[in-house]
Amino acid sequence: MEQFKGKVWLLGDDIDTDIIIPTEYLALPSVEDMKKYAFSPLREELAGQIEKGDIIVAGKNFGCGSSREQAPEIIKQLGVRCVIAKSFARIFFRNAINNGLLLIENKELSDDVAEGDVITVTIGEKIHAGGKDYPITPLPENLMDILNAGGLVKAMQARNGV
Amino acid sequence: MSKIFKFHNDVDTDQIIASQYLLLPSVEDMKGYTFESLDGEFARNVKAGDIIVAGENFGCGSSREQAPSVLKALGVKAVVAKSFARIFYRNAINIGLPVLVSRDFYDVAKAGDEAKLDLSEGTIEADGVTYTCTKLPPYMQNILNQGGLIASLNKGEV
Amino acid sequence: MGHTLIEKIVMKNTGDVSVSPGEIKTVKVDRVMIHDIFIPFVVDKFREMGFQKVWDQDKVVLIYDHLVPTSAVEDVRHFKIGDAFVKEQGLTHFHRADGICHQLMPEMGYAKPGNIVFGTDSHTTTYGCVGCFSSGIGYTEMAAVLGTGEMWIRVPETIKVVINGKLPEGVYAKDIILRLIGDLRADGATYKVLEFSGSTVDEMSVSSRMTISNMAIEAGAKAALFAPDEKTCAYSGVKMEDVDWLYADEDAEYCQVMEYKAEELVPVLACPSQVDNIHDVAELAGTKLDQVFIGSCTNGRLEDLAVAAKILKGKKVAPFVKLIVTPASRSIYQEAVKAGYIGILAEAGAIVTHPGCGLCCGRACGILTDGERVLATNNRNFLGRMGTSKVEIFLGSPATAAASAVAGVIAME
Amino acid sequence: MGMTIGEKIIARAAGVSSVKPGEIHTIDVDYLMSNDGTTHLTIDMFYNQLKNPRIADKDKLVFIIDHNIPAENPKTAAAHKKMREFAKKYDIAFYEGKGVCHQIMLEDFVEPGQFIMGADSHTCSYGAVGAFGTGIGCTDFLYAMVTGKSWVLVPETIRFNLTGKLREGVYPRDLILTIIGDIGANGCNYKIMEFAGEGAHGLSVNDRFVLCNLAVEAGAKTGIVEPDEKVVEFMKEHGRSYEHLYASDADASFLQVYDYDLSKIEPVVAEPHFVDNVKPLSEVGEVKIDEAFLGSCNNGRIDELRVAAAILKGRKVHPDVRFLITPASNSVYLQALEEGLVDIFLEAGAMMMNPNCSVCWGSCQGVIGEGEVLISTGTRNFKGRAGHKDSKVYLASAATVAASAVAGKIVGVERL
Repeated sequence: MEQFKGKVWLLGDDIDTDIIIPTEYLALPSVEDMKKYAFSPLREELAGQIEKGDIIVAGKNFGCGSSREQAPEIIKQLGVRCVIAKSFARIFFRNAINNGLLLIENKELSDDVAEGDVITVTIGEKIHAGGKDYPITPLPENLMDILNAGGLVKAMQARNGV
Repeated sequence: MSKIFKFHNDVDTDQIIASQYLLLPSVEDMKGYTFESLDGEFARNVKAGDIIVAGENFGCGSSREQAPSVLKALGVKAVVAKSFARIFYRNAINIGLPVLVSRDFYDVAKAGDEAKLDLSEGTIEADGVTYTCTKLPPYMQNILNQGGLIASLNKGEV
Repeated sequence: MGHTLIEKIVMKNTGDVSVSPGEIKTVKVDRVMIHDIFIPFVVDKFREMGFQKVWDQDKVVLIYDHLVPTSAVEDVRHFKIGDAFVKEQGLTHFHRADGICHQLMPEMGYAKPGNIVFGTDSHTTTYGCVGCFSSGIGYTEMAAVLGTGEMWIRVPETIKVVINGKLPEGVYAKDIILRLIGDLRADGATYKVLEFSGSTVDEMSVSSRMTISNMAIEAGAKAALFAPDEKTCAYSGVKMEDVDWLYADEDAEYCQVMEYKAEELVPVLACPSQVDNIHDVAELAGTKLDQVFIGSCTNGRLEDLAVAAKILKGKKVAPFVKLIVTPASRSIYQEAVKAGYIGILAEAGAIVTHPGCGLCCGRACGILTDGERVLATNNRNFLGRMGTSKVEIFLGSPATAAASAVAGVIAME
Repeated sequence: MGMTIGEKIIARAAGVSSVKPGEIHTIDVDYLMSNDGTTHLTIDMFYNQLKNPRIADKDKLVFIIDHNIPAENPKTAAAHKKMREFAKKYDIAFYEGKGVCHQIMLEDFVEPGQFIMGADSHTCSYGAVGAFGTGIGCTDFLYAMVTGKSWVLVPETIRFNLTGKLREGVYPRDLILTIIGDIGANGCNYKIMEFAGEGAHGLSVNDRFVLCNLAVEAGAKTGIVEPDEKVVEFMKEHGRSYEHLYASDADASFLQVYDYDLSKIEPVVAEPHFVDNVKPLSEVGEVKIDEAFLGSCNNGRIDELRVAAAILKGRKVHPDVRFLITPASNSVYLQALEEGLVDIFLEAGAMMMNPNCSVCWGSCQGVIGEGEVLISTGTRNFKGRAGHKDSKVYLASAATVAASAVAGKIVGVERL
């Protein structure tokens, strides 16, 4: 199983899509233009601090709010390897999978880790943090198909023979 | 010596500073957008002490004082034009931005060339020729000499 | 074993004799809605996926509402891309400036009882007010639906919400849904459907039901459903016998049942900066306000404007307080003009804007700054939604909003 | 030596018996009006640059939020907040979202013979009721706010003798655009435009406002129509004084006199990018439009809304066009509601906007994008005025704008 390490950015409960990317910036021409405003209502500096391979760990209901797909796209573009949260809001979850952004649901991790901790994720199996293992529940098959195809666009391209 | 930035006739206040920037918190925030629609590089290229040369009716349009203010904030030493629109002219004097009227200089001025401006004499010299600008009425010259209207107001205060 | 409303809609669509929560099903989509903010992204993804033509022109609705009116030069790019897509695909269901998408979808009959509809907006749950299974999706997913006409779904569990009795004076549908969200919390219904029933619900207008279904997403719900009745049929222009299959069985299985007595409900507000942070209006009375907003797909309908007009008649908005009123659609605006509500509101000093998302979507029409406080009738009070993160947003009913506008502080009708 | 109307108003404001062009006088200002375009800067200067910040007479001040209302971003909201708090602190007459400043001044404040300064160039409009209104910057405003006084260089007066009547389908807007086209954008720089003659007296106060409002587009310090019975009527209706009705003396001296026969005026259009770039409507070729705008302090009153409603009734706005209709004030809006005009506009598919400066100001509601074309009843068509720097604005009458909105291209009513 694929394994990776990453530095933790710790966020709270109910991180909504207006926090991930405020509406004000949604009409900017590209996700690239928007990404520097990610999380700005909550932590203005955060977008600039996140480095490739980092991991966001959050509380419950991550991504609640609007259907704006820029939210998972921006997180992916910032280089975030995966988001681990107690739970995810429905539309965000779907959008993230469609964009090939890995999401892991775990009820305990966010209470145990601190910001800056380095944790290890073994996909489909476990998270290793602070000397402890946290098991990962596998995703339903149809979602794994989309993730494995590299997102919904790629899956559709395969369907359309592009 | 001052570098010349040259503009045409009827440069209006929307060209000097467009309305979408006027409600920014301060003139400092606005100045980077000066002449955006006419010369997107102007705000970056202009240096303190440079001058603007223009044709007729410079600064026509709105009463926005942001227009002379951004020029002053960018360090523009003076505007020399064939004629000025009324409100711009008055605003410029009020904030202490020298505005000089010369009917002849526009036709000889070349963008990018250097000129020598003598504000006390009201003269401008380029290519060895000196042009004399129209004198301000003493009342306005007095405001300008004091550094603008606010300075003149403060002077009388205790 | 009986079935819930959502299960019956899915069964009708797929032809299955029975479905149960947790199953993954592929459904045929009856209508899709795309709005101006996301049209460029949908078109991009649609092409990238290799599609040429939408699966059915009649089933696609394009609505400009978030960027109406434009407030930045870049906004127009969205219109240009949308206009070109409309022409290229021969779309006929297209609205340039007729109101908010979620109002127009049921109002224009694009979303009808028993339909399955997806939209590129989280408040797509609104159409459950007429017994339509509707939910929000992202633009990539929308592009795939445009090409295929299909969508996979996980059949959701259902939470049954029963409300019986007569609402006290001054308590409205908005107070019910806010209370419910407060009780469920912001994620209490994630992946689930809220199914509403009871005598209070039966008595409610379709508009009031719309207020409730609109906000179901704020508890994380996938959909919010009301079984169709005569009022629904009249509103949606369908016959009762065509939708008589759509009811919840007595022995349907629910993951949770919540019961409310209407008489016990009071006017409430969602306080900064979460929709589930619910407090009684009485508790907050006297809190100073800078602005009041009546509008949005939650509460910008005729009955909302009527309540506001009743309260504001012969009164004036408090000095130094702004009241902004944004009707939810063109036809609501027209009806409100004819009924005299708009005249009353304007006379009282309200700023009446053209129908659109207005302040709720945070792009124009009343943005605020540090230290300001607004009471609004819309659906979200997230940090930074209406300006800077130092703006405090309270959500309440149009009655509370109107009474507070007059008082200049939070006040009850 | 006799005086012109403008000279008489200056003399009164200066407290002297007579003035001559070229003299500089210190005057008492009757009203000082400032809007959200610059007030935040004025307030900053008030607090940060004055040795002794104070207000000479708060009853002479009027603050009006009309340009970006409701606010479209937090910076605008902050500018508004600053203005609101200042007005509250100093008990200044304050309007927010009630309409375009000049329309509010006409409805609630201006009296004949007054000298009014406003931090907005279209303050020149108040000559519609025989007052002297002129635009100033925020430093001038601040000086006058603190001292109650200002200085004025007495301008020369250019007289426009108007005869005859405008033909059916031709409007004062066509007249003033024609005049500006003839004399040029600086044709009256530093001057007073004085309108008189039976043609002027035939015009309503509304129509006179249209003329005076655009005086600044010819560079003028102000525009004044010789006040008469119609002005008296207007003042009576609004419960205000009409004590100082001035007319130019028979021996007053004018720098220049123009004669215009109103019956000869035809519908015109000012093409991009200047107000004096005026052409007969009949000579404007095929110009497709993206947006149309009816409104502004120039042309957003009930008269213009009626003209547009008559054209739009039973017709639909072209499907490709965004048509914004913005009443000049809340009272205009209320009147339009009462007359059923709002319903006609909504039925036709137009956008019914809240009273404000709207796209005439081009930084808030209805801004146009790259390469787009707007036909407008606004005051200016400068490059980029309505949005993107590579967009175009055509100016025309309410009738032409309404007809064009229906046709999707610039046309007169007769071509519908």
